[in-house]
Amino acid sequence: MAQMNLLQAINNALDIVMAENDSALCFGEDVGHFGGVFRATSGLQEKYGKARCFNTPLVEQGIIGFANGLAAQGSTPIAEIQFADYIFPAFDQIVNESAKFRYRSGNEFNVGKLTIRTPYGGGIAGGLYHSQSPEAYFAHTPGLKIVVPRNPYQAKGLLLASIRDDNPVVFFEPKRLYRASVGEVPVEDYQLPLGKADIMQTGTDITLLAWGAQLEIVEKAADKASADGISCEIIDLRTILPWDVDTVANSVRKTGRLLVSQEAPLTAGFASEIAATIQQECFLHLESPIERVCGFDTPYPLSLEKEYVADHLKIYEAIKRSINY
Amino acid sequence: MAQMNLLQAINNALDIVMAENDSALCFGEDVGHFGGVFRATSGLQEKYGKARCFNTPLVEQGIIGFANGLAAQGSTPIAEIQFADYIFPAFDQIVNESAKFRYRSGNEFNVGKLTIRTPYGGGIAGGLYHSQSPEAYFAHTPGLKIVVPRNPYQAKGLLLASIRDDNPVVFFEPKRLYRASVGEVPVEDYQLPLGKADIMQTGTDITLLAWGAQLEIVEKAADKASADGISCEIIDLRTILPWDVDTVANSVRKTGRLLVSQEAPLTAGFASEIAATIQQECFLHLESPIERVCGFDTPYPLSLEKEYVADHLKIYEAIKRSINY
Amino acid sequence: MQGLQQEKAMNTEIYKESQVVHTPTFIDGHSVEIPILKILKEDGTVYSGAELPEIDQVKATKVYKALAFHRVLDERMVAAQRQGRVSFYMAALGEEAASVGGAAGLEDQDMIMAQYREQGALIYRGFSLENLMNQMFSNEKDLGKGRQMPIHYGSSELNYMTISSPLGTQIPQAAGYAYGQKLQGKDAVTICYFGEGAASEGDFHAGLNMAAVHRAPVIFFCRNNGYAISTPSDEQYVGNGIASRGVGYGIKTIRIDGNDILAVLKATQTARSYALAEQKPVIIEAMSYRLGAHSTSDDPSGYRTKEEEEKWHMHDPILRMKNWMLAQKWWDETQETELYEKLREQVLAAVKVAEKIDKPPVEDLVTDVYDQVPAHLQKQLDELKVHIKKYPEAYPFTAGRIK
Amino acid sequence: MQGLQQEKAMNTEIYKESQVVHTPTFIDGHSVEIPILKILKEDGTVYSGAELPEIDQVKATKVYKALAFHRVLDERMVAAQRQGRVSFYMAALGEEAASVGGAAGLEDQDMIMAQYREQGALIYRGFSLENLMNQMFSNEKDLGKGRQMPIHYGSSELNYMTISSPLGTQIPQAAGYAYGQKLQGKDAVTICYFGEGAASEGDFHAGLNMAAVHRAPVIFFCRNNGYAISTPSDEQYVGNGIASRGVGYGIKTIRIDGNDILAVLKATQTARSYALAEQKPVIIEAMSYRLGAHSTSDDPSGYRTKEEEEKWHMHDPILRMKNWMLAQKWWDETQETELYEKLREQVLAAVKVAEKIDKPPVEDLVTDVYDQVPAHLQKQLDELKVHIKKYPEAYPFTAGRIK
Ligand SMILES: Cc1ncc(C[n+]2csc(CCOP(=O)(O)OP(=O)(O)O)c2C)c(N)n1
Ligand SMILES: Cc1ncc(C[n+]2csc(CCOP(=O)(O)OP(=O)(O)O)c2C)c(N)n1
Ligand SMILES: [Mg+2]
Ligand SMILES: [Mg+2]
Repeated sequence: MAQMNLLQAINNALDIVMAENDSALCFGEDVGHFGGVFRATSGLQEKYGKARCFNTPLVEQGIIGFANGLAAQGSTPIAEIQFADYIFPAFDQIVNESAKFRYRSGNEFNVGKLTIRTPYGGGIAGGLYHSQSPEAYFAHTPGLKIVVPRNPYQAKGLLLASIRDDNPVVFFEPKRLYRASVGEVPVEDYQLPLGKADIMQTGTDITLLAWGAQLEIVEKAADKASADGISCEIIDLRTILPWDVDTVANSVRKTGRLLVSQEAPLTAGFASEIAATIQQECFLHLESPIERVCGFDTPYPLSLEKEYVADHLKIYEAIKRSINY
Repeated sequence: MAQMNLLQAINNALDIVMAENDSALCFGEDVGHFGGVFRATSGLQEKYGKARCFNTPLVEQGIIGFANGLAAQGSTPIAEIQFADYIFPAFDQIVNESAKFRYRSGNEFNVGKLTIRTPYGGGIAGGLYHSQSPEAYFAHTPGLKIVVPRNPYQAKGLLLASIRDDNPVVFFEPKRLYRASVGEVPVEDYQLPLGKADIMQTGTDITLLAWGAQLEIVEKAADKASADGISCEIIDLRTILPWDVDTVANSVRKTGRLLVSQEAPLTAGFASEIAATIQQECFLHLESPIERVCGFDTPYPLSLEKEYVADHLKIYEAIKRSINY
Repeated sequence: MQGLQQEKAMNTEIYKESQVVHTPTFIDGHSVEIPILKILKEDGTVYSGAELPEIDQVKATKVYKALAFHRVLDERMVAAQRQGRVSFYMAALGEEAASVGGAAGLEDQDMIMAQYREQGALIYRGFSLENLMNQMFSNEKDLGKGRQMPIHYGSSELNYMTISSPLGTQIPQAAGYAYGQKLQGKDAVTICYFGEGAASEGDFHAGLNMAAVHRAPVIFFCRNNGYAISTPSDEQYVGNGIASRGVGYGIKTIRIDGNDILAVLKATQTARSYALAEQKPVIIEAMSYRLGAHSTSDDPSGYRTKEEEEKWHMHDPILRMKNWMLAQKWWDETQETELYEKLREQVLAAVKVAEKIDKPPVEDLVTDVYDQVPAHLQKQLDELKVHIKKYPEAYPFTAGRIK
Repeated sequence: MQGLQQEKAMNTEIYKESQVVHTPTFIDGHSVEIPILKILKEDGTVYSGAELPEIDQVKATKVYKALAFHRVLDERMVAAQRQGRVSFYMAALGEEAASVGGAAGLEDQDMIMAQYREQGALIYRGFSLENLMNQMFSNEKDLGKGRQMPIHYGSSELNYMTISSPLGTQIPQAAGYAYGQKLQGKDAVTICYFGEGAASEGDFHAGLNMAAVHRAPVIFFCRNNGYAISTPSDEQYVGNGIASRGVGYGIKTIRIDGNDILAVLKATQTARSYALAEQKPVIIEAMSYRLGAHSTSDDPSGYRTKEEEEKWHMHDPILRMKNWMLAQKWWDETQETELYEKLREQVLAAVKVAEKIDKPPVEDLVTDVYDQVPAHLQKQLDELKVHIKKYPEAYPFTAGRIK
């Protein structure tokens, strides 16, 4: 075990993979010598050479196109998109190519070895273009896996699992926690399962569901609620696609209530998918409507960020609303 | 009134706008002399000149970038994306630019005059890349309006409203119905309201909700259900974003049941948003879980298209499931 | 070979080294001369002084037979589409030399990443008539499991990447594929075909620049056939074709007569050696003309004249090669007649077989989305099976086979 | 003016007209010579034979004051960021001539679509110090309503398009904007700034080709400052800079010394006349160097040496202009000292004012998403207001002002 922050955990996972797998490559804008603008790939070029860890030209559609080609060829590309807000120029390569590569070819070819890492999320005074949480844009795309860790331990274990998983994975890293989240992380190799949610705290009155950086906020709200005598079960979804319906549904069957919180805007976010599925799975068990506590249906603002975000007070209010329904 | 098919209705709307508004332009791949691969812009270059109706180079991100610029400048660009499956290279220009132009500038600039037309949907043996219904990908984007007509009358009235609306609109045209759907269309100018759903048929037992080409299928299912004595209320959403919560919620409060059907895959489709919102709005009125009858969570296949699609039989079964819950 | 010596690296410290001027001096599309390589004349003789590609009678015959097969296949399949037997087809009439000659200039281990009008390369590689047919009839023997529209072939065994409809996406992918080949020390390059229309996509810019910067051994092969559906190339770009862009990327570039099979072969062979030796990309621009319709859904009379098309019939690449083969005494008219007769029969017979083969089973709806079928898809499939059993007549292709 | 005569259209029927060769002949990054325009020497004298831009003492003084203002603003705001008074800043140290000179070569009705390091153009246009500050402090007087990070300025009145962070997106937009200007017969062009890094984006390819094909009067102005964050330009491209790409698009292109204010001015003036007269795009590549950090979040010592930076300090564009101004007797050292003192005071004072101004009211959260606030946003806002009233201490910027 060692103390690591989330960035160090990511860096450590990449190091393990680069060491064990000659065909693993890390690349993206400023990823090479400099180690990325957040320094997630720090030291890797020095250790594994410029051929395997390098800067790319500034073109996201090219980064992912290049990565798709490498993956199809049998290499293990780990591509970085500098900010999730800048992943959209690569949307076609991800949604029409990565996700459909295996299916359209009848498994003659696949890009299962592809992993896309990208920092997402707000709370850093980043405004419209350094704060987005675009996971839902990808969640409508069969063929992709989508993974979001919430702390250093998960970051390492889930990233290792994502890289080794034989499907293209979009791995969203909560950048607000890059340095803020510090914890004990095993130095050795380990993996956490994809597609499995994590029950962080058991409770009886309401299920609170979130992923990534939002869990910190949810925990705070749960603490506040527990002071009122409300017992919250907290679930970290961890994998957005394909998601762990069973764990969530079992919990809701027990608690009778569900609140989903996400950083992204409410409308057509992934919380909506969860609500839609759970109202069906748990119809007879639900004692109140499923609450979604999300970002406003606006672009991500700067000076009104506090007002915009799904903070612990809004979640706390929604918990009470649900309980008192 | 005249008999028009859906394409003719579109063409007629474009003609009206081009005639009344000197700064209106139609462009896209093969849109000029040839009139588009579906011939929606037929005759417009002849009538309004090559400067206002033209072929673009083959680059969707360029088409929408160019259109954004024109709209910001004060022109009225009506850009065509040849197939909705090919809209993804323009995703960044739409989601990060068109949608956020006004907000980020504090209304110093806007692209409200932008309209993007694109044929969507399956049922034409088009396989993965000539069948997609990507409306949900855009629905998570505040700042956009999303409109889908179901027949020639709507196509003309909604397109005219979309072009004149002072917000960027993505207008999805059901290509399966381009020639198949024929109906009476007023020759004169008229508009249908954006943001308002259309109650096509009133009923008492269950609300069936869909948009675009899917309504034909829903009607067929409703007919079959009515033979069993089930009275269906059918609602055409018409505008996906911002959508008409009130009309749907009022209907569900009356019928107690809701089924949403979409062509796109189930997971994180727009049906999920509707289900999530309505379970909240109508919690105490719902007599059974909200049903979603959608495409499979796979890419759109070719030879197994019949099996893949949300056909009237699957909808019919879901109606019964809901009624018998 | 002119232009093929180990070049000096482009100096990027231009600020200090350029020629200095004190009045505004512009460059433009005319600033570079782009010669065009031609080896074979229409009459089948070779230009004097022309440097021939590596080719002997065996190889020439293989190339010629692939061309003939391609021509016949296109002819028959366009007809089959008209008869409603197949839903869609795309012919490459008049530009077959680009794909067949390109493949012939490579080795079998080289990866071919094509756009969609390069069935010639796959034919040359030896994809069987049955495989072609099974794909077009999307039956259960299709390697692609009947999921894509006709002509979206692919074969892992033959190193021919499955075709994808979105244009241009294979261009940066080819750069990545070739980079992987290089990294793993393979004796192999990647060839990436695309049309002059697709070259307008952002992915083109991305792919060429990435390949240049990261020195990927990829041959970017542009088929400039003058049209992108109805859009003529002068509404696609106003520079000097696609080749002139090579200057901007710092990529070695050659323009060739795309209907001259020997020029295609020569350029591809030269490009391959260069790409492999230097571990750098090369651009080939093959000038040709799309003599047929864009696809069976298209009718070119809406956007061009018969006269324009007529002019190009003279440049038929297959006839030109035939003349050369005859002149070489490697071929004669009896062989010609026999070959075409046999091919027509074979293709017709293959259609009849393929159209009777079952569609894929319902299970294929959910496989290959992921490496394994996840729980939610298994559930969707199970429900579907129950549903199909209830309404078997609505799902005729699969109902009979559901257990 | 060489290179500026009405050019003959590029012949796209290249097939028949190119020089024919019979051995493989390649072109590459060396196939075009790109001269660089320089007018002003470091010592403030002008190269002999140099063609001067249109400039008189009034204009020169305006340009020089804008440069000085820019330098002081950058200096102070970098310091203010270190003090934690402002969250973020981007300086343009060493390359101020590109933006100021570009704006000075235009008319006020021309649209400026910048990347983010071109505050110089906005300063030249007369954007007030207050407006600059209000934006950076995202207070309620910010024209952008406090929604974007510092330095994302915009002004409809001054025809300066609001900055957008995603790189390259403004390039095809500029093509469209200029096309609209042309269509409406405006006596106006659009200038589009971007870095050599952003020129790698697909949108660059899209925008340049569309402008060329559709003849949009747009000046594509590339600031080639050698770096994109930590990525040096030789890892960005291996061709001859960005100018060499002009050949491929068939666009008139000029490379200039970006630190030579007279060259920038001359090139922009020439480009503007050409773009307007011919209704065609022009490319200007201004060679410079990003002397400062990429932004206040960046530390260049991680990727380049002090020695490298040192070399470039010699090329300071403002000092060079000052020398010229002194030589012209249009400026003296007393004026210089006074100007800088006054500017420093003004900027400091403006910081103190702007940082005390209120943040925007909570209503601004939901306006401008659409032309009107739709029902669902009004509902979200109403609920938020109730919530804020319940927890006023958690929302200190807005709580006090909610009715
Ligand atoms: C991204 C994308 N946009 C549009 C299309 C529709 N489309 C199919 S083929 C074609 C024209 C391609 O022209 P070109 O690249 O010159 O190839 P050619 O057909 O001439 O062989 C178009 C526009 C597509 N398949 N993909
Ligand atoms: C689409 C996109 N990708 C990545 C970024 C992050 N980013 C901001 S500035 C920058 C470098 C830009 O370099 P260049 O265009 O040369 O301009 P310069 O900073 O040198 O002025 C990068 C990578 C971004 N803003 N947008
Ligand atoms: Mg073509
Ligand atoms: Mg730069």
